Amino acid sequence: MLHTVNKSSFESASLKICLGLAKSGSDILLIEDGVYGALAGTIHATMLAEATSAVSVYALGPDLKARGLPEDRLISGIKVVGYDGFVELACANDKVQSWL
Amino acid sequence: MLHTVNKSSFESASLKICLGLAKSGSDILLIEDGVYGALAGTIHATMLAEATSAVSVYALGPDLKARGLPEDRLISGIKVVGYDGFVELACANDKVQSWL
Amino acid sequence: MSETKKFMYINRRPPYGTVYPLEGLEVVLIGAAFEQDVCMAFISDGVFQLKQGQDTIESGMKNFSPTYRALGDYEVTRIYVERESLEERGLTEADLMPLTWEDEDDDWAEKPSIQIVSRTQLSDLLEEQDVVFNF
Amino acid sequence: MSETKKFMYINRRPPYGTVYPLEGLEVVLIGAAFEQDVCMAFISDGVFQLKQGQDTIESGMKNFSPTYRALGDYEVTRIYVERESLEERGLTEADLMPLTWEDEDDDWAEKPSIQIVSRTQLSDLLEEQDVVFNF
Amino acid sequence: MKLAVMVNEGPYTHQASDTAYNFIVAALAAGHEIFRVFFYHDGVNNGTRLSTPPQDDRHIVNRWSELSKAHDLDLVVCVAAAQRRGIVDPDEAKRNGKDSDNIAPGFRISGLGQLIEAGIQADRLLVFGD
Amino acid sequence: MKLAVMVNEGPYTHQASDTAYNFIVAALAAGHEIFRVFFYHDGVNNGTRLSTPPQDDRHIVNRWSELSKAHDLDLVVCVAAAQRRGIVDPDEAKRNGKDSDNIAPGFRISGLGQLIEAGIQADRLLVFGD
Repeated sequence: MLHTVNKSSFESASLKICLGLAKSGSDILLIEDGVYGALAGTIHATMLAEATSAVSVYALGPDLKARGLPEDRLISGIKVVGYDGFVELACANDKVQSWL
Repeated sequence: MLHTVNKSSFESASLKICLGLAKSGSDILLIEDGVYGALAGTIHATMLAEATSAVSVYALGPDLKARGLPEDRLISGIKVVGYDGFVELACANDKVQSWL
Repeated sequence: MSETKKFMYINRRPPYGTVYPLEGLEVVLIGAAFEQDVCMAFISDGVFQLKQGQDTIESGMKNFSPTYRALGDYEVTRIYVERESLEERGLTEADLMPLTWEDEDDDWAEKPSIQIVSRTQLSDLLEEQDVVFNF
Repeated sequence: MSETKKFMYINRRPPYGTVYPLEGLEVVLIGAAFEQDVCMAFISDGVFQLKQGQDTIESGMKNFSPTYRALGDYEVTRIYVERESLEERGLTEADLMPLTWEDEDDDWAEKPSIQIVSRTQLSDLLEEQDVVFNF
Repeated sequence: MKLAVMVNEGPYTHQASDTAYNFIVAALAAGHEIFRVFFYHDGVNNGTRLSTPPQDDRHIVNRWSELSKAHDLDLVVCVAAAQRRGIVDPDEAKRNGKDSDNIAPGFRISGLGQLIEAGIQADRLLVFGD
Repeated sequence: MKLAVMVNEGPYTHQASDTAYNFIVAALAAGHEIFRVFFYHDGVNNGTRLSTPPQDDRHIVNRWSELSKAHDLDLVVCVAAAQRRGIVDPDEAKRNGKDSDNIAPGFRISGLGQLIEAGIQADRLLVFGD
């Protein structure tokens, strides 16, 4: 199952709620303002860093670039994908849940 | 100065940000989904209850009623006002800041 | 359309502040005509949608809470409410509107639709679905 | 309109996810023509609006970040950024676009517009204003 | 007192438009003057006459039009925000080569300067949004 | 694969409409079928032909119309959500006594059943919103 999160973890509970319900083995894709959750060194980074042992976390590259977030600033273990990778993740998983 | 907060404290950082910037003696009015912040016995109730010693906290009655929140469920010290009270608060303070 | 899929409608937002809960409910009611395997989940601030005693007269908005009581007639009989979300908000099941459905296989006995489930149970239920809507 | 009022534009949202930052900036630029006493504050996710290196080509949106560099020409010379908001997000001043203005009273010397202030200082500044906009 | 109001969200989708309306009604009842209501961001969507809400619900657009008529309210829709979102009056339709317009009675389209002016002229500015 | 997409926010105001568009372009490039794009909530505002964004910005409505034409995309605007927000086609205008319509080329107005059907028929449903 693919979960997408499109809100900043600093302003919204979406990422936290997603992590609370995502099962081990799930894929999580951060898009739009959700990509701020991928930043290393923030007060929320531990929450996501700890989750990466149980789930695979991805961040949408075009949204990182729009916001000026280079890959070397991300929590280690987060994979960056493009829209094509987003499509692949949607197809590879049996369903997609958008945490808006 | 009157601060208004219209978001649920469970979903949004608005109330926390407002409390972080509101000076002692300010008025804070909870409106729309912000009125959930007035509920007693929640995981966030302490944050607002502690603030009531420094700031005056109000909640909009029509928004409480719409959401089925009776006054006896609110954090003690929170005053309930109607739209007329909202107007009075706006006029009694030198300016209004909406934390959206 | 002979397939039957498992549909879950997740409700995560409080009522009235936005139109999402009301328009979400409209999807559930229309969807009922398609005879799929349907359930609803109320989590986070979505649990406030089921709060008893909503009265919108003073705010001038439309009180759509009575519509939840009609869900049983639309054969939406499984309504999951996350226990942790209730607790975080200082609510108990007694704060919620009693929602029921009539079981035609049991002499039309009236049965409760709301099931309080843990976050772990809800996570399992979510995994079983084919299609998930989020309002 | 002979009065001069103190206007503060508070920016609390990240760029691109919503149009508020872009449309908020349009208000500031138009407002500059009214010769009021203007400042901007960037708090919470609003600090991300000033992040260096924004590149929207792949996402197809309009990159409006160069507009911040024009603020000095519009005589918006006081841009407050909350230190705590930067720290919570793992950012430092070096992550922000350098914004400057030219001081005509000082032989057009180029001076920095951004001032990093504490939450307490910002709270004091907020209290001094006459009109506060929030985008 | 002289009050100005800014509405930043469309009707129905967010409660902002309802709260602004109820606030203004209460302010008028208390004898205050409403200097202007400025619609920005999605707030411009309050100004379309093509809205037809369900009959058992409030008609937000008509409510604004009627309040404007009853109290001579100045309802200003921001032109830049309106162009993005497709709210046009006959002049704007002509200027942008559109074959129809959709502005509701009582609303007028103007620039952001009207908002700044409201901030300067009014004793208080209240912002309703999301 | 057969994909269905739901768009719940209007153009510009939220990025949802951009992300949905970019996702669909990538899915088509990868050879997938787009069963339907369903516009709900403020998403219905993607379907107004009266939008005129600044010239240096993308034209979101036209982009949808052009993609629909190029790939025979089924762009469905929910009738109930559209009535609340003032998005109408000629039929709806007549039915609701409106003097004009504003639907953009390539979009059609229909009921929520089209969304449920998309959920049933498509292999995946993707929701973009706020």
